[in-house]
This record gives sequence, structure tokens and C-alpha cells, in this order.
Amino acid sequence: MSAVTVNAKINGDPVEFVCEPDETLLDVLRNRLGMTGAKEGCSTGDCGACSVTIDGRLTCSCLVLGAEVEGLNIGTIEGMANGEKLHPLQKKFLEHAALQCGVCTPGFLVAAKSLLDHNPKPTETEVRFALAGNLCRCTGYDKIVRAVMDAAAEMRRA
Amino acid sequence: MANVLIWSSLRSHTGGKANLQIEARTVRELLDRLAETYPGLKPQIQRGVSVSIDGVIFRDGWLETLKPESEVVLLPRMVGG
Amino acid sequence: MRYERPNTLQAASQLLAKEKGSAYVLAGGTDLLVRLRTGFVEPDLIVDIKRVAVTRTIAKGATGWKIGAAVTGAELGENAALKKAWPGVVEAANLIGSKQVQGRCTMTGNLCNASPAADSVPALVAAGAKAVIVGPKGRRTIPVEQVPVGPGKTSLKKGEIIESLLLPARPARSGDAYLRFIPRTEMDIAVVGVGVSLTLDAKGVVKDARVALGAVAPTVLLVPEAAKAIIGTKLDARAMDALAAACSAACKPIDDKRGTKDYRIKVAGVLAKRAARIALDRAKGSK
Amino acid sequence: MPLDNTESQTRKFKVIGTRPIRPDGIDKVTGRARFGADAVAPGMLIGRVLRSPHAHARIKSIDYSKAMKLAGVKAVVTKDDFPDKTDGDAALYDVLYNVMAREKALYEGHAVAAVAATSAAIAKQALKLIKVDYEVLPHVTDVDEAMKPNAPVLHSKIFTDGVEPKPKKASNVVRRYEFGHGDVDAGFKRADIVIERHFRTEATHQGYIEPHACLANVGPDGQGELWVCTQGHFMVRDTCARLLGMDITKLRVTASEIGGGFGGKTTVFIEPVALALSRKANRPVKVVMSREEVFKATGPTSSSSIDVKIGCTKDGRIVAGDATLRYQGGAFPGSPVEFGAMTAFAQYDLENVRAVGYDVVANRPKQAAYRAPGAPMANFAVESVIEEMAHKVGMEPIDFRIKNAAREGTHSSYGPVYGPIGLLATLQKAREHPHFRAPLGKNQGRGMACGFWFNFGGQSCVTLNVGVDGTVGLVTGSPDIGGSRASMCLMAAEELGIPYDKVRSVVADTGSLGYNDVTDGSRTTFATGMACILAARDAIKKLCARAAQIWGIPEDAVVWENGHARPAGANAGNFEPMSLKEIAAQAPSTGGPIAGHHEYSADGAGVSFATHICDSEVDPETGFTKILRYTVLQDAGKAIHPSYVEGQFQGGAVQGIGWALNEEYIYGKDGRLQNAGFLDYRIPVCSDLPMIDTVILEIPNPGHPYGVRGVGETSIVPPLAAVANSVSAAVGVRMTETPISPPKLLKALESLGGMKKAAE
Repeated sequence: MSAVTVNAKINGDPVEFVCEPDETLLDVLRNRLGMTGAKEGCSTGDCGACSVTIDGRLTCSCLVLGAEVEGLNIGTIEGMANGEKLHPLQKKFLEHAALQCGVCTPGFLVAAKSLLDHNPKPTETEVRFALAGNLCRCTGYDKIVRAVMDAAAEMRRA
Repeated sequence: MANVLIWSSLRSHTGGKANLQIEARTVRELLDRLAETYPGLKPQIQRGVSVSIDGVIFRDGWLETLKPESEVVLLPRMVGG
Repeated sequence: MRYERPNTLQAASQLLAKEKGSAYVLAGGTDLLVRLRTGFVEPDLIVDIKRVAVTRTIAKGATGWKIGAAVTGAELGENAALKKAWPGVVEAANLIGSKQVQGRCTMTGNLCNASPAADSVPALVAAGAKAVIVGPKGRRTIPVEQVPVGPGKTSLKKGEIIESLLLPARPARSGDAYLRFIPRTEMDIAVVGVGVSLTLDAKGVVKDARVALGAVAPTVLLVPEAAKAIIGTKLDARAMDALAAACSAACKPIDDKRGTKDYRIKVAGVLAKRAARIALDRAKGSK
Repeated sequence: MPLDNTESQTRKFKVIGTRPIRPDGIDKVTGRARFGADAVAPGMLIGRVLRSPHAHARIKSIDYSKAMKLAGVKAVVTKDDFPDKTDGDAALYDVLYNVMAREKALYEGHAVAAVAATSAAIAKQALKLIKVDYEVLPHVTDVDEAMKPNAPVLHSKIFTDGVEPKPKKASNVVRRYEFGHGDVDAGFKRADIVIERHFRTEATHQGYIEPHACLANVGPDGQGELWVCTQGHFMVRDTCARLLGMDITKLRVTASEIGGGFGGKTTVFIEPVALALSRKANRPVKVVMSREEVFKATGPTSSSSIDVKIGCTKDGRIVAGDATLRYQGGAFPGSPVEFGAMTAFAQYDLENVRAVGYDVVANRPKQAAYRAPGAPMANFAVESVIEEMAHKVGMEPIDFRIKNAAREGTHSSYGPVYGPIGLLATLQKAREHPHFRAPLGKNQGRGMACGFWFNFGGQSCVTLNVGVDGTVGLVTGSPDIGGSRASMCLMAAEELGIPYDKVRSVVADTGSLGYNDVTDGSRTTFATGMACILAARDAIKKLCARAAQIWGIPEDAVVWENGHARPAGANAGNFEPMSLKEIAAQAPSTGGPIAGHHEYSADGAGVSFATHICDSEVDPETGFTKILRYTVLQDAGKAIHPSYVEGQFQGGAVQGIGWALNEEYIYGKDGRLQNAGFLDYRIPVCSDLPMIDTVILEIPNPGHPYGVRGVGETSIVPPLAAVANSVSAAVGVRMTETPISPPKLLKALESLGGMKKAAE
């Protein structure tokens, strides 16, 4: 295998990394860059725990090769809060107890932010379908949906 | 004498008796007596049992004291998820 | 394994043609990466075609639509004009996977993965879509139903790449629809899928139709008998029953972890009626 | 019991019952929380496990010489690296055998070897170089098939226990259990109506989103460290140390954040393997399971085959209940069939009741506990028949249940007499709930079911350290799987009379605290929570003593009120009350650090009951079932942090809904699992569900100072029947197998249609 050198941006910051051509972006984030906020729940794109955005587009980082992101901007959970200030979604997830074990939480937050970026006033049904690619086994989704709806309302007021 | 109830499939080891009167001050003594008196119960006791004393379940409480009128129910050792 | 990212399809084609080991084209990668990860494939070469501009564009011309091979499901869904012209095709493509998968997956990949259960393929077949293929011997265009030849197998020759998919211009008084059955509401592979595209005459009689079925045979099926059952009718109850019967009769399914033979045969008919109803309503609504 | 628990009835709480932000919250919403796979160590190797492709095979030989020659491979282990040190402990030997196959591989996915290498890619390549010579044997995966006399036998040492005479021939039936009282045959003679039905449930997986992961580091001096996602790191320590012949306290285990468990992380799988690899390589070794490995080699539930017979009189009084349950628990003894048998009829007040259970082995992964282990399947069978019987008697199912419900003083089906319990309260609340009278449309139906779980206490050890600034560090040893750290802080704050945000709770490693049982059995808020209360009381005693010393009055002349020490009365002296903060500030010069501690084995957990109501709509042409509305009513004793209590109700209900509708282990004829991934093992997704309404009832548990009962498990018990009953109400077919998948339901609807036509 011939390793590939990649220049990209993560949460706006420039990064350079070397990876094997068969390594996924998730592997790169976790094992090469020490960014373990994205989680590997399945490695087949079925659980959403590794959700990131690439140039603003939501995707599973387990379904992307590290080599593919040359010149692209990756958004991860680590870039969601603005300094000390939590994103409204992060705040509402805490207030609504929308997490139990918390391993799916980064993926849900990234996916929910992507939804609200495109649709600031989603219905409950829209939230549920937008988040169908994120599996949560603890909560039954109830509090997650409430937190997202509440965050959306707060962001509209702001 | 504590009144000890055992579950049905153990009765083959107690001559068909469901209620046993056992003289014991603690759960541990009770289990020892049971194993002595009814050797057939020994493997299950070794495998693990919990007890209910007057309706309260004790998973491991060997030193729990028994009153003379206590009703003790033998239960398989509790597990949970 | 090598990773290559050429700027032209000709270069991509050459890389694929020259490779002695196993070589795969990467567009969205939502199937390829899963196979790679699970050890199902061990490529020697992966050729990423996303830097080739033509693969990334949706173009509308006089004769219809040209959809680049690397256009994602999400991009299709955001193209209002395409969605208006071929709502069934776009809906079908948008049913693939989650929002995350939509950010990457492509209809061409869905087609080349050659799964009989691919969601976009029955809709494309019903729509009469064609695939533009670039290869060492030049370009050729074939109907999409000729691309998959069996589960996981395509008719593409070594070095050939699909550049784009062509959809005809939407005829007047026509509509299309795709429905699938899955046990959950999202995230499943189709147990049965049905694509219907039809055109009405001025009196509201079906004058042209194409019906395609997914997940009921080794490849997606174009079912001319099903089209025949509704051509010349106003899709009354009898025509609908005939449509359902023709679809069920065309099924050659298997029992597997996703459904039984009997189930697929029955539900193919049920969904055909429902999809035809939606296509009809769309045809009536369109000018 | 040293506690005066009568206060739980009357006490006015200050912070208990509020909903503060959890202490680990920020880390979990920012991606900083460190889970099992998130740890690294200098010089770390990657471990991978080779697994049997066969459901049942004799392992004739394993040759890993080629793997060892591959550059980058540092160690390979097989069964030879796991000599039997279990000293006659049969259950532990089964764990050992499950961790690494010995003479036979007993299921597809059974570990047969493992490697540690300098990269994941090399480890993967090395696995391919290990040659295992298998003699493939006939296999059996179905519970009823496994019980047949001619079935392939997994273990030559299993001779069914609990039957007379004891069989002379080995079989797959491990043990027969029987519970009950009265005379069921006499009971059935008095019955006007008898219903008998056969049920089957397929195995389901706990489905935690985080795969098992650990990082082991063992040196040649016999000391070791292990970072692991588990429900019980003390259990991991003790089990691994015993299996590997290490001194227990020389192995320090740290519990990472845990990404779900639900019972599935209450045993060991890769942990002893990682330790053995690390010991052999003398390097840290990280092992992370793939999702496929999780499905193929970790604990699913039992699959089951159940017969239920219930008899009642015309006026709706149940006179006899009888059930036979057969649970296949995978390749080793220990299916939770006894708990199925004990809980099957636990919600009813029955004069004559019998439940017989058979523990059966088959060529599947060893089952692991899953939320109220064994109960949901039995409940599905019994509550389905109860619903059918209510209709036959002509009573509303809820009235039928109320009439026969267990209550205080009822002789339970599993033996003991109930104390104060909340079943009737949940039923009555259900009847008053708006859901119960909401209108239904075409093809829609409403079903209900009641469920029960025991809950238990167990060993907990807690230390509470008072900082000089008056804040409190709470050290517990119970891995937090659902927000329990918040509840622990609430209880300590309540006792001490200080604000919630002045308490911080951490889960300590095994080197820092005494033994704590696994976080399971709904025990943590009850048992570890009570230990927090008692540790706080211990600290209060010391705080009062310190105040007494400062004031120069006797210790017993000081009382603790609202976070302050104050003289007990006018005679004690006239001193201004001293706050915890003030006493803490003087600690260094008045005798040193102040800490409270408690260690014990808690009992008196208090059983828990729930009633669930489910509305569903069935598409009669496809057999698709949509859950329209769902309400959980459960007795929590006392809700410490109501949001997380609701979360337990909702999460359990949805797992039960998944079990009812779509989740199942699907085996091919070759004995291989066909759906070892989240694509085809279909856990509910967000768009499948409505909001899950909850009603928390608080009938205090006399065994806890605040009245807490365990709440984690009961919620998975009723959904299977509640869903099946709603489907039956919607479209008139009684589904007796889970999952109620669309093909099965459509087939049932068609045969019902056929029957209706025949009747015309």
C-alpha cells in the first residue's frame, strides 16, 4: 500500500495527515488525529454515530475514505460549541436529558445541526425522518426529538 | 423454626415436601441445615440461591438473621440486565 | 491498494483498463466502503471519479435530463425542476439509506451495485432511463435495465465507467412513482419495490406505461405485461387488479432474511396499484 | 436494617425529584467523553480475534506459526494460553470456554485464536495465516429441535437435572425448573373457560450502540491495568484475574464511559483475551469488536417456545394458570428460563399456579442478560392469553386484570408474599389516562399488558470526600449507564443539605474503592444510591463531631439541619449554626480531612410493576404495523431524577416494541447468523415511533430511605404483549410469535380471510 498525504480542514482549521488508501475518514479522525468524538457503532453506515459534515453535507465518516477529503472541509462534533458557549442543540440535549449512555449523542447532534441548517422549522415528523439514520438504543428517541424541536424554536427566537 | 418454602422442582429432593421447618438463626445456617438434611439440594445451593425473608428479597444476605416465625422462600440466584 | 483521483473519465477508464488486479470505481462509496470494510472485496485499485466535472452535474437539455454519475441523492432532491419532471425517480433515489447516506450515494452507484433491491433502479427503468458508458472503445448508451445482469454483476466491460444517466423529457399528461416495502419506516433494503411511469391521452386514458419491479428476481424486472394491463384503461378497479395480477405473476422471488416468496408476490401487486394511483394523480395534475 | 425508612412516606425533599444537568453532560455533548474504544497507550498493539465459521465443529489443531512470522505480529493466543484455573466452578469454566473455544467451537463466531500486532491491518492479515483444522459436526439452533432425542448434543456432560429419574443419556436439556403453588388440575376443573396457546419468541440482541472495547496492559511482574466499557469493572477484574491466574488486586480495572449495556456488558468476552495478549507481548493491547462480532459472539437473549393454559370462571376470576417454558440460552447452560417461569404469572393473584421451565443449549452464542432477563417472553405469552380470555369472558381487559391483579398480601407465583406493591395503582391510573379513551380509526387497535420485575440490591461501596471549600466529591464504583451519576449527586446533596452543583460524582477504578456489583438488576439508584445516602450520613456524623470539638460541647449535643451543624437544644450551648463550608474550611487544623464512607450489601430492593397501553395501525395489505401511541405507567417508588426515570421507561418500551415487531436472529440452514449488522437486525429507528408517554407512580419502597425502587428493567416486560394485543384489536388476528414481522402478519391475515370466507 502506498500512503496518501492529505490536506484538508477540520472545523475550519487546516490539517495535514498521512493515511493508507483504504483507511476511512473515521479511522483517520479517531486514530490519526485523536478526534474521538465521532464513534464507530457499525462501520456500515447504519448507525450514524460517526456522522460528520463534508463541505456542509451530512455523511457517515465510515463511508468516506480519508484520501477522498483532500481540499475539503470536515465538520465534527468537536467544532460544534463556540468556545465556552454550547450550541443550542447541545444545551437542549442536556436540559431535556436527551442522552443516557451518550455514545450516539455526537452523531445525533451533528445530524440535528445539519437538519436545522437546512430546515429551521421542522415538524416532529421531519425531525424523526431526518434522524432516522442515527440509532439510539437508550432513549426511545422521545427526549431527543423534543430537544431538537426545542433547540429549533430557541434558534428561531434568537 | 423458620418455615422454608422451596420451589416445586426441588421437592424431589425433599421427599415431596414444599414446606420445611428449619431451626436456624441466619440464612447461612439455614442453607447449611438444608444441605445437610436434604443432600439433593446441595448442588443448587452451591450453584447459588437467593432468599426472600417475609417478602423481602435478599440476593446474598447469608448473615441475615431469621426470626422463629420467619417465612423464608428459596429462589434461584437473582440476575439482572 | 492504490487510490487514484483522475480529472477525466478517459484517464479513469485507462487506469481501470490497465489494472491487473481488482479495480473499483468510487463515486459515493456507500456500497463499496461497506464491502471494503467487511473484507467482501479487496481492491488493488480504487478510482475516484468525483473530480471529473461531468459526473457532478445535472443538466437539462431539449431531449431530457443528464445526471452525472457522482451526483448525490441529496443533490437530486434539491433540484426542484428534476423533482417536478421525474418525482418518482427522485423519490426512489432519496429512499436510499439515511440522510447521511444521501449525502454521498448516487443513482449510478445504486445501478452498478447491481442489487435486485436497489431502490432507484425500478424507477429509472420505469422512466425509460439510459446509461451513457465511457470505455476504452469509446462511448455507448444502453437502457439502464441492461446494466445489471445478476446480483452484483453488470454488463460493463473492463475499463468501462458510467458517465451519466439520461432521463427523457417529461411528456405531457404523464407521471411516475416509486414505492417500496420495508419493515421499518427507514434504513431498510426494499423487500419489494415497484416503479410505474405512465402517460395519459387527452381523455385520461393511459396511452403509454412502463412498470418495473425490484427485489423479486435476480435483477430489476421491466414488466411489459403489467404495462399492457393498464394501457388503454383509465385505471379503474379492474385495470388495477389486472396490473396487480401481472406484477405478481412476473415475480420470481426467493425466500430470504428480508421476506418470503409468497409475501413478495402478494405485495408486488399491492404496491403496483398504489404506485400506479400516485403516478395517475401526478399525470392528471401535470399539463 | 439500620435505617428508619418511615420518613420516605412523609419527607419533604429539597433536591430529590428535580431535573438538574448531569455531571458528565458537557463531555458527552462535545465529544470529549472517553468510551471504550477512545483510549490509547504508548506502544499500543491492536488485537484481533479469529472466530469459528462453523456452528459446531471439533477443533483438531491450530497452527499459527505462519502468523507469528508475519512482521509486526507480537503475540498469538489460543486455548493453550488459557489453562483451566476455574477449580471446579462450572459457571466460570463456561465463561472460560466462551472466551476461547477449547475442544469444540460451539457456535459461529466462537473465538478460537487471537493476535496482537502493530497495526490493525497486520492483525487482520495475521488472522488469515492461522490454520484451524475443523471437523464440522451436526448443529442445532432451534430450541424445540435441540430438545429432541435425536438432536446433535453439544456437551457430553449434560444430563438433565431436576427430572426423576436422572437421565443416563446426555442431552441439550440442562435443567428443569418448576414454580408455583396450589393444585392447577383441580383449578382447571373449576374453570368455565380454558384457553391454551403456544408461543414462540426469536432471540434479540441488547443492541447497545458501542461495541465491546478494551485496552489491556500487563507486565511480567503480574500487575496489570485494563480500560474497558463494562457494566461492572469489579466483576471484570475478578473474572479476568481468576481466569488468568492473576492476583485480583494486582489488576486495576477502569470503567470507561459505557455506550449502552442493557445486561449485555455484565460478563467478559474480549477482556481476558486482551490481557493474555498483552501479557504474552509485554505491550499494551487494544481490542475493539466489530458490529458483526458483537452480533455473532456476544449475548443475545434466549429464543423461546412457550405453552400457556389459563382457566377462569364465568365471572372473570382466574382459577388456574399453567405454563411450560423452553428457553435456548446458546451454547452453555444458564438461559434465564427460571426467571421466565417465576415472572410469568407474577402480576396475578392466583390460587393455583404452575410454571415449568427448561434450560436448553444450542449452537448459538451464549446468551447474556438483557433487561429483566427471561421475563419479556413469558409475559408475552401470558398477557396475550389474558387479553384473549378477558374478551371471551366479556370483560374489558383492564377490568379483568384489575379483578385478578396481585396486591399486598398476595402469595406470588414465585413464592413470597407481596408487601406494598403498585400494580393496581398503575392499572387504575391507566384507566383514568386520556390515552385509554382516545378514539381509534380503521385498522387501528389498542392493547395493553402488565409486567413485573424483581429488582435487587447487591454490593456497593461509596466514599464521600468533603473538600476544604465545602464542595463534595462522591466516589462510587457503579458504571453509569443511564445518568446515574446525577442521581447519586442528588441523593448526597439532599442528605447533606447542600446544592446539587456542589457535589461531583466520579466512578472510581477498582484500585480506589471496595467492590461494587455490576450495574444491573435495576440496582444502582437503589443500592449505590442508598450507599451514597449512608456515606453522607457518615460524613454528617463526622461534621457534627468536628463542630462539637470546635464548640467544646459533646458530640451528641450537635445535630445536622439544612446543611448546618447546630447545637441540639438550648442546654447544648448558644452557638451560631456552622455550615458545611465553614466546618470544611477548618478541617485541616481541626483533625484533617473529613470523609464519609459506606460499604454493604443492599437488600430490600422492592419489586416493580408496570402497565403499558399501545395503539397500533395495521396495513391489511402488507402486514405493516405502525405504533401510533404508547403510554408507560410504572411504579418507581420515588423518582430521584424524573427525566432519567422517564428515560428508562421510554427506552425499555422501545426495546420491547423492537422485539415485538422486527428484531430477530435469523439463522441459515448452515447454522450461521444471516443478519449480523444493523441493516438487517432491525432495531427501531426514530421515524418508526411516536412519543412515548410516561406516568411515574410513586409508591414508596419501605426498603429505601427515600422509597426508591429499581426502574430500569420492568419497562421491557409488557411491550411484546401490549403490541400483539393492539394488533389483535386492530385486525382480529392473534399473533403468537415474535417478531410480528410483516410477512408473518400478512400470512395470518390471509388465513383469517380464508377462514371468514369458509364460514360464509
